[in-house]
Amino acid sequence: MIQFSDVSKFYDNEAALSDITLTIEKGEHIYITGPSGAGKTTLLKLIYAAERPDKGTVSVAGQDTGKLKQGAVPFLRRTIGVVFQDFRLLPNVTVFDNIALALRIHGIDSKEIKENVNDVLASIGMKHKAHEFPRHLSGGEQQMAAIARAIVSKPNVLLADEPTGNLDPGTADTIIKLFREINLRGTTLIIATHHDALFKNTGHRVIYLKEGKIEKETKD
Amino acid sequence: MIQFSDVSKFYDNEAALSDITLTIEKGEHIYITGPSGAGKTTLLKLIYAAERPDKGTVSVAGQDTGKLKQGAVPFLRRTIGVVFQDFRLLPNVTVFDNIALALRIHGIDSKEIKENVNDVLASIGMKHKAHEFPRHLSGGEQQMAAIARAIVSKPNVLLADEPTGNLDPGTADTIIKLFREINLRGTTLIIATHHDALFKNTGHRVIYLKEGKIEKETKD
Amino acid sequence: MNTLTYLFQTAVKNFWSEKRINLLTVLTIAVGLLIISAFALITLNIDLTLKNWSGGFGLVVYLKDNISAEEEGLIKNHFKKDTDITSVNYITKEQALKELRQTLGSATHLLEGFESNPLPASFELKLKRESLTPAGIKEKAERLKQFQGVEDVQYGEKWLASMDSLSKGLKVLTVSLGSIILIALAFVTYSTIKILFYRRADEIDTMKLLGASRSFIRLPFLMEGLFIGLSSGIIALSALFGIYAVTTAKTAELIPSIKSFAVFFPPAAYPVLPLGGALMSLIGSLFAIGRIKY
Amino acid sequence: MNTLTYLFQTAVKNFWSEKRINLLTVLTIAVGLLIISAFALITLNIDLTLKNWSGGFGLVVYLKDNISAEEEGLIKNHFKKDTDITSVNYITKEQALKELRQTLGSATHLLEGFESNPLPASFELKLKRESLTPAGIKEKAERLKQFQGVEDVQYGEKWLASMDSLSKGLKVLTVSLGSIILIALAFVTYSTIKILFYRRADEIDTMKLLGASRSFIRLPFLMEGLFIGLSSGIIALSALFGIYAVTTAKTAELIPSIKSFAVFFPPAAYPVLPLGGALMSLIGSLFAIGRIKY
Ligand SMILES: Nc1ncnc2c1ncn2[C@@H]1O[C@H](COP(=O)(O)OP(=O)(O)OP(=O)(O)O)[C@@H](O)[C@H]1O
Ligand SMILES: Nc1ncnc2c1ncn2[C@@H]1O[C@H](COP(=O)(O)OP(=O)(O)OP(=O)(O)O)[C@@H](O)[C@H]1O
Ligand SMILES: [Mg+2]
Ligand SMILES: [Mg+2]
Repeated sequence: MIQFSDVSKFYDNEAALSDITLTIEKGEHIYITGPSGAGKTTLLKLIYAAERPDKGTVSVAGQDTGKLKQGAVPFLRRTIGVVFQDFRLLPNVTVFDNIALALRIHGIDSKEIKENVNDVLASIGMKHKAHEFPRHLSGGEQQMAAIARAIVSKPNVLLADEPTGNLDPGTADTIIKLFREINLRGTTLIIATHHDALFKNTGHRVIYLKEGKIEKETKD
Repeated sequence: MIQFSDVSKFYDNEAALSDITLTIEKGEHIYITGPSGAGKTTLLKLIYAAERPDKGTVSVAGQDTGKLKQGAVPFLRRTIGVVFQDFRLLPNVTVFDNIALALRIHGIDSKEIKENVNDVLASIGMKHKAHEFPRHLSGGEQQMAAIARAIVSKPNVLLADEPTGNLDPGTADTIIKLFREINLRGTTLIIATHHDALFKNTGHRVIYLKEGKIEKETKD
Repeated sequence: MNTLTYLFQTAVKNFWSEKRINLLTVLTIAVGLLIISAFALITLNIDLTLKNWSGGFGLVVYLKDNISAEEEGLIKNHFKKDTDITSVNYITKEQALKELRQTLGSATHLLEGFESNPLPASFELKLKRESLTPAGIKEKAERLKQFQGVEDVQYGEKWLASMDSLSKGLKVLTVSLGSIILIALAFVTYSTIKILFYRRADEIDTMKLLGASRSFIRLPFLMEGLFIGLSSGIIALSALFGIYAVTTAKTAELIPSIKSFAVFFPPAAYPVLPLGGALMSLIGSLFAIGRIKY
Repeated sequence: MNTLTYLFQTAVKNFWSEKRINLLTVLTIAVGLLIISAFALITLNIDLTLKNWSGGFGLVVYLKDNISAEEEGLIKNHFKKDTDITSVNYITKEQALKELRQTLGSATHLLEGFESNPLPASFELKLKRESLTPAGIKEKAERLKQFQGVEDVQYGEKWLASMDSLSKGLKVLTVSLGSIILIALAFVTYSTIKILFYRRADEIDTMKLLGASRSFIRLPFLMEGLFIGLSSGIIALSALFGIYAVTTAKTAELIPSIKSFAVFFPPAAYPVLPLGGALMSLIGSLFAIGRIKY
């Protein structure tokens, strides 16, 4: 369970988020949307403790991230998979190794890693690019690799920041279906996106952010 | 006028583009679309001579880019504005200086640069972020800065690679309107995108790429 | 275990994937190590040479012509008890004259005016190097002069003083220059590795965001630093040996005697350079990565 | 002009925006320059000291007691014509005896056996430093021996030989060590700047894609390299002066005479270090940026 209580986050005295109160239940499938600069990425960052709230508290799986000891942060993050808006692939290793990294961090052994990574690559149709370096991939292929890395470790919570911005509608559909499967297996799923086709008429909960505030909340 | 005659481009013996023949007239407004990895970015790279064709010829404004002397390349590129799919903002300078750079390269004087940059920033509603560094911007704001840099020098040809991937529909509309205005002033406009809402029912020419080949061409 | 293997592979991969720039780093550090070890070798050789020279230094105790056997016995006894004295050589009046003739060479006619041998018999003493201080020797000489039957005690006062100050000066120079160079090189190592790792700040950030622990992030970098240092040390050692061999060969053309006293480090000291380089780079890397904050 | 101003500002901005890492680079190069200039300064001082010593060296021409005024005249004339001789000093028999008494010190009783003064009169010659080669001096001595009225010609053969080989050895050492250090430092500079600029490869790519010309891309980097080198040189010069002052002060406690002969570089040479550093970094930057291909 993820809980924001009256959370604000400031950059240079400007609020990127202000007075956000929000509860996301375990196993939920929720969308965050809103215009550019509304604070979507900032909201996600608060969940995986890349930023700490300047006001209020954020609690993730019962832990107050603002009070988390440094040593505890990696353990929190290992339970969360993140598709970063700017991908954040390591440039010096192949797609395979980029994805495997998420498992290495868990100390999983090489054989199991190989199996899992190949499975994930197959499920998103990227097997043929396994041994390419990120700079040799197209924009969409990089995004797919970033998605694969976020889901390979079967995290409790999956955060996806604009995961379809570089994908064609067909591939985007495949990804959303995959996400839904993952969600059905119990993973809490939070997707930040502009792409309203992803949530239109799906019945999922959607949070509309605007200038750092929750403008409205719907179940489309 | 941009002309592809039987052009192929290979990476590691795999064709990213094969046998492309295509003519884009001066002042046209054209879309390139197709799934991830279809070769959209590669096609644009051939126009601004970031890649040279492995087969066939690409000619831009009467120059065969494959035979272009090294010293002539910068001059070609100064007539072309490019919105890169991965933005390519310089990390160490502010948004203002990133945009100004495109004019500096033309040797324009500082006063004029200041005016032009401020005008562009105003037209896309980014004036308040002029003195931020790219890493302090949201994904959409970075994309806007990249767009501003491409259009500020009023190029003859504007290439935009997935320019709305990180923009909300409202902002995307604004950008497309801006592009249209620029096009009406005589700039050739080539947009590579997955985002079919941009060209659906606009009557513009659309090239559909698939696995490096032109699958079809429509006037939607 | 599995993770360690992986981290090791990662280090190798990282090292290899940026081989050009890593090679530059290795060579830079190797050059640094080479300078400092060359400096140490030169110091070692100068020190040994000085030791050789001062090994020839001693006191001369001139005896009265009319000394008694008993007096001579007392003096010899005193020499035995003095542990600073490493050798005693008795020179008869005849030997002394012979030596003087040799020394004078073509000016030997100067001795023609003498009716009898004017030179005294003497003891030549050699002292331990540690005892060759101007003050210590002066005291020894004064004590020996008190003995019955001793005519005079001589020693190269001036020579000893300048030798002593030369040796002291050299030590000051060695220590000060050596520590400057050492600090400089530690700094160059740190700086090179810092600059090298600075590029990876993004990568480190990403790893942190993926939930990697501190040691998971650090270990590959530290190992990479270790490789860099180790390779540097090995290169420096080989280069030093090469330069030593060439230099002594070249210098021998000018000063043939150089071959007899030039020395290289003993084999037991060979690992010092690679291990020292590795340690230095390891510490440099540790500082270069800095504190990892979450 | 406008563009130049901009490029200059860019260089300053770049330098400043990465000030930490640039400072490291500056210090690294400064340390390198410091080592090489310290080395040059030490060499300069050793060379001057050697010159001082050998300035006291000369030939002694002993005259026969029965030499005629005419013969003496011929000899003096010969001295005048020989441009290698810088000074001639005539020592009478009496002066020679006085000097010998002083030299013998407490052993002066050795002279008691003489009835008349056994020492000859002599000319002491000093030679130009350049002429102090063992072979040259030997030849001079042989020629002087041919003169009527010359009893003998002496010179410190052994001392000269060892002095000569010391000086030669020192020169070999200086040149070889110096060039190793110079190459090493040129390399460290290149490497540091290369590593520093390596991070900017992406930036350079972007500039190329935006249509920037080669010089537009290069100039800020070159200027940045220039700043780095210039600052390094200034820091190195200040540090060298500081270390020189402290070292001579410290050494003077041990060897007071050091103050009279230790020298620093002349003010005219001060710009060499900053300008040399700037030039070196400039060239290093040029290589570091490498060929820009479109
Ligand atoms: N530098 C490179 N080295 C190797 N392969 C490359 C390189 N650049 C592109 N490719 C490959 O060429 C194909 C076409 O890439 P391109 O970037 O043109 O696709 P795209 O249509 O722009 O896709 P997207 O919509 O995902 O950006 C892809 O399969 C990609 O992996
Ligand atoms: N590190 C930072 N320093 C300063 N300002 C920041 C920083 N990160 C974000 N901001 C600002 O905070 C606001 C919210 O940013 P955020 O990235 O959360 O937006 P977003 O909703 O993700 O937008 P987008 O859809 O464009 O990605 C923006 O105005 C942005 O410029
Ligand atoms: Mg965002
Ligand atoms: Mg693309």
